[in-house]
Amino acid sequence: MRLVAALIAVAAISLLHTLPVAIAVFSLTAVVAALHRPERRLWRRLLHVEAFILLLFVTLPFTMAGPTVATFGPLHVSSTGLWRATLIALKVSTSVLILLVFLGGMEPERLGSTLRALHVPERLSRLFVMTARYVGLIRDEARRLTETMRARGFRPRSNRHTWRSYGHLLGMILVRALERAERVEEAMLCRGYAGHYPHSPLPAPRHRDWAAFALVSGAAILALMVDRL
Amino acid sequence: MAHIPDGLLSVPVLLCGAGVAAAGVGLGLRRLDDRLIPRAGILAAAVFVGSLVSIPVGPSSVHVLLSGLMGLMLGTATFPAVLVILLLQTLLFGFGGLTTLGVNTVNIALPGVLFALLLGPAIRRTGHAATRAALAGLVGALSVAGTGGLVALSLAVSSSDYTPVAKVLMATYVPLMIGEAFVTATIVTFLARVQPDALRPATS
Amino acid sequence: MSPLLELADLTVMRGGTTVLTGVDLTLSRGERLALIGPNGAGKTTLLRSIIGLEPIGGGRIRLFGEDCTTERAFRKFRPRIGFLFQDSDDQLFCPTVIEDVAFGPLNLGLGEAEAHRQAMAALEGLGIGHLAQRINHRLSGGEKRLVCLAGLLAMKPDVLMLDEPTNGVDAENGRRLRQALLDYAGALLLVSHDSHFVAELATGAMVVQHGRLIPAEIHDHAHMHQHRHIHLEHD
Amino acid sequence: MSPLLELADLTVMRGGTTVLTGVDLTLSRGERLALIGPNGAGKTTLLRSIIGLEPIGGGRIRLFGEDCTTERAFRKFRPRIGFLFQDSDDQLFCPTVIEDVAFGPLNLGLGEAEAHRQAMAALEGLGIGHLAQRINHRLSGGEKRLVCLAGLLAMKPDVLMLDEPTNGVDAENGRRLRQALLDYAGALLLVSHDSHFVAELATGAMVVQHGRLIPAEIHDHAHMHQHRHIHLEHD
Ligand SMILES: Nc1ncnc2c1ncn2[C@@H]1O[C@H](COP(=O)(O)OP(=O)(O)OP(=O)(O)O)[C@@H](O)[C@H]1O
Ligand SMILES: Nc1ncnc2c1ncn2[C@@H]1O[C@H](COP(=O)(O)OP(=O)(O)OP(=O)(O)O)[C@@H](O)[C@H]1O
Ligand SMILES: [Mg+2]
Ligand SMILES: [Mg+2]
Repeated sequence: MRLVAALIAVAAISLLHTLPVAIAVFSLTAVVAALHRPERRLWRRLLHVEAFILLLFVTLPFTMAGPTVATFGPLHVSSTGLWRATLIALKVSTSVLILLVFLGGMEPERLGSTLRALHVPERLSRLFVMTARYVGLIRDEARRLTETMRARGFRPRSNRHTWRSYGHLLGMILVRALERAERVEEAMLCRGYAGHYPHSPLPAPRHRDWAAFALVSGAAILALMVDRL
Repeated sequence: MAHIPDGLLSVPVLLCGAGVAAAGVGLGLRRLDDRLIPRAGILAAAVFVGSLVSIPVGPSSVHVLLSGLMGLMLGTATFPAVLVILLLQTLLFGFGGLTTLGVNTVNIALPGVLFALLLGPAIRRTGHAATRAALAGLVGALSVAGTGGLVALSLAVSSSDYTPVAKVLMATYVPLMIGEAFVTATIVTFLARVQPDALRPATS
Repeated sequence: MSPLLELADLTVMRGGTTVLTGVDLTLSRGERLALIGPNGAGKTTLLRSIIGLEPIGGGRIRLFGEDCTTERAFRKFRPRIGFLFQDSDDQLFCPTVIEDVAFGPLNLGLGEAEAHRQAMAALEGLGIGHLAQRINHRLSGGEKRLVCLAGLLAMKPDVLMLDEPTNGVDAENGRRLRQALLDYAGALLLVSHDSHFVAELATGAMVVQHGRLIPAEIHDHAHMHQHRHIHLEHD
Repeated sequence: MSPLLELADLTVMRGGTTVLTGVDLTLSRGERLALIGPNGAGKTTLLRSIIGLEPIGGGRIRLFGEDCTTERAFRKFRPRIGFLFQDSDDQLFCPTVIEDVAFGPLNLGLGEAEAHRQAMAALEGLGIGHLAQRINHRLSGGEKRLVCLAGLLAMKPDVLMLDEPTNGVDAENGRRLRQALLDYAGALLLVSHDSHFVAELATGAMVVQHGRLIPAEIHDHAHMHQHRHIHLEHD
């Protein structure tokens, strides 16, 4: 449900062409985000994505043809370039915010039935459920492995001992994953698994969810329409 | 920076990416029979975790992509595995995007699958540890280079304005290639010593 | 009534090498047989071979009175044999507790509602109904062990094979586990290094050692014992 | 001489919630202190917080007489504290046993040859020199436990913190483990559900329960005991 709403919103936003609308949408999303989960973590993630945009900002204004607004030596800053870069930055940031607000609080472990409800192919949704189930576990294992390395005096540097140790670490994570895969399959066999996965039903969306869905998709489509006028 | 966020690419590129990704995922799924799903899923989880470890290279640090390694271990099932990994990354961290899911899947999975198909047989056949490591390193480096190329291409095709950005982006892939080559080589060496079966693709 | 489980002159293999030879064993309803022996002796391997998870090197395996030689034959009987793996994390493959426990009943062809009812009953039987909606990998070690067991009991198996069920389990959870096993009416095959647990539960024991399975006896006797006890200071 | 380890009014956190409050504890050379308590009480979390692997919510940690608040401070002392993780597989990440045991000494800045010599000495001290060239993940559970411990001892730590060292370990390996710990001259902090192991080894005990650390006493007393023993039939 939230997944579909987010997809519609994000798709609409990536089609936006005019700066004012983009600014409006970004401000709206930012406010919603701030109200929703004013967490430091969220903003940090946003910063991470901004690295990409920074690259755009550094290059686009100088390379796009258009009226010059400033000159640094041989380089000309074009207003079209600046305009474009700002638009893109806003679009990207808005999308990221939407994703974080909508999906950030979701536990992937509980997402399997959603995918089935969306008619994602059976095998793909099962692959997803399996991966989601074991990501948490393997992450914890990996964290503890790196902690042991630290506890035994390991300090990452740029040398052979470091790289070999990391190679071992990653190799061990994979080997254990493989062994686990084998035993998990056996455990499934032991409990009557015959290649066909039994399902549990999806809890029906509540009225609130429908309302939120309509609101978000409506707003996204409205923004798109205003944009094209 | 292999993950292109939402809002950057043009519609034709997005659709084209989604199309190729769907074909790849379909192919991968067809050859992934029911009994192999746990293996592919748990391996995907392990690769996901592996790509979170940051490894120092010179003054900076890199996160490995492990797409070449996945190609070696999963064959065409790499496509659905990468798709699932990307979806999880989006859900858990907000990396990448939803509309770009298809493009990103192709950018990451395709080079891994191709180079593993090309060099995999030699890697499995050789009894010589140094040769194996060198070939594995090559698969890792080429896969990352391929991904870099595809990312740049997706940007450049979307809009000619992005072409210079794409060029700069290619440059940032050089340390990534070095790190990836070294790590893929050590992991393959490790697997060959400890669990040689692991290097055979899961699709039967 | 024929035994539920019968091994005759079995040769047990692991990773291409022979681990045990000449294994004879029978298990009937109501029996609780313990397999004990040193690390690496082959206890886990033996349990796995009984349900066809390891290739055997010779001899005969009869389950429920039928000779089993093919994967198809084993597959028919596996749902009637509940096997607790040495590592809980290998066994809890569904995201949440209730999904995991309902997995078996669903595979038996029960409807959604009935499977869930049976799963809840199994959880409540072990006193852990409150864990139903929890996410598996955030449980503590002892809780995981009990959830695994609930997943087996929900299938109402005729035989339980448990590989070190008390590992990492505290005294209180251990008591609950023991009680659940004493209440269980089928046949039990138990691997454990916990000699006190074995002594209180088992009706018979076999020792796995030097590639052989040797019958052992359990004796009751009272004797003077120099004992150290731990007391809370504020008790 | 000041204690090797000193906790004062410590608040211990895990995953954002408070697990223990008001923890006071000191440990001096030659002490062997046991931490006992139910599953999920916070024993593992407490050990982890002592070497700075979990953020604390308040209070003081002093290691070797120095207050530790920053990662840098903890990092300085970690090589002097050997920490055995609850799960051996979390601790063994090198392909072979000898590489793993030599990992710590290499980090201490020793050369290849000297590190390997020290690793072999540690393995032989535990009676498992023959495992040196084996591949870690094909060891049996008990062997893994001993290899982990060898990896710690190779660094000659002043303090050992062991989280359930006897899990999955057989009687014979358990005896060897106990002897190695009795021979160890530093200070020992031990978490275990194995009350017999604790009773034989510990010089003192604390109970972790309901978010508190409560001092406990160990008493010796002799009493009549109804006992069941397992005998090999052919003994
Ligand atoms: N994956 C493996 N590949 C090859 N050999 C193995 C593997 N796992 C175990 N072995 C070997 O098989 C033998 C029997 O192991 P098994 O796990 O059955 O012992 P166990 O009696 O269950 O021991 P524990 O009490 O430690 O659980 C051991 O010698 C062991 O080294
Ligand atoms: N990864 C985690 N995230 C959040 N909470 C956790 C996590 N792991 C454990 N906990 C919680 O922290 C508390 C203390 O756990 P801890 O592992 O310290 O218990 P313990 O005393 O070592 O138990 P055991 O005897 O089972 O090993 C428990 O309530 C547990 O549910
Ligand atoms: Mg075993
Ligand atoms: Mg613990």
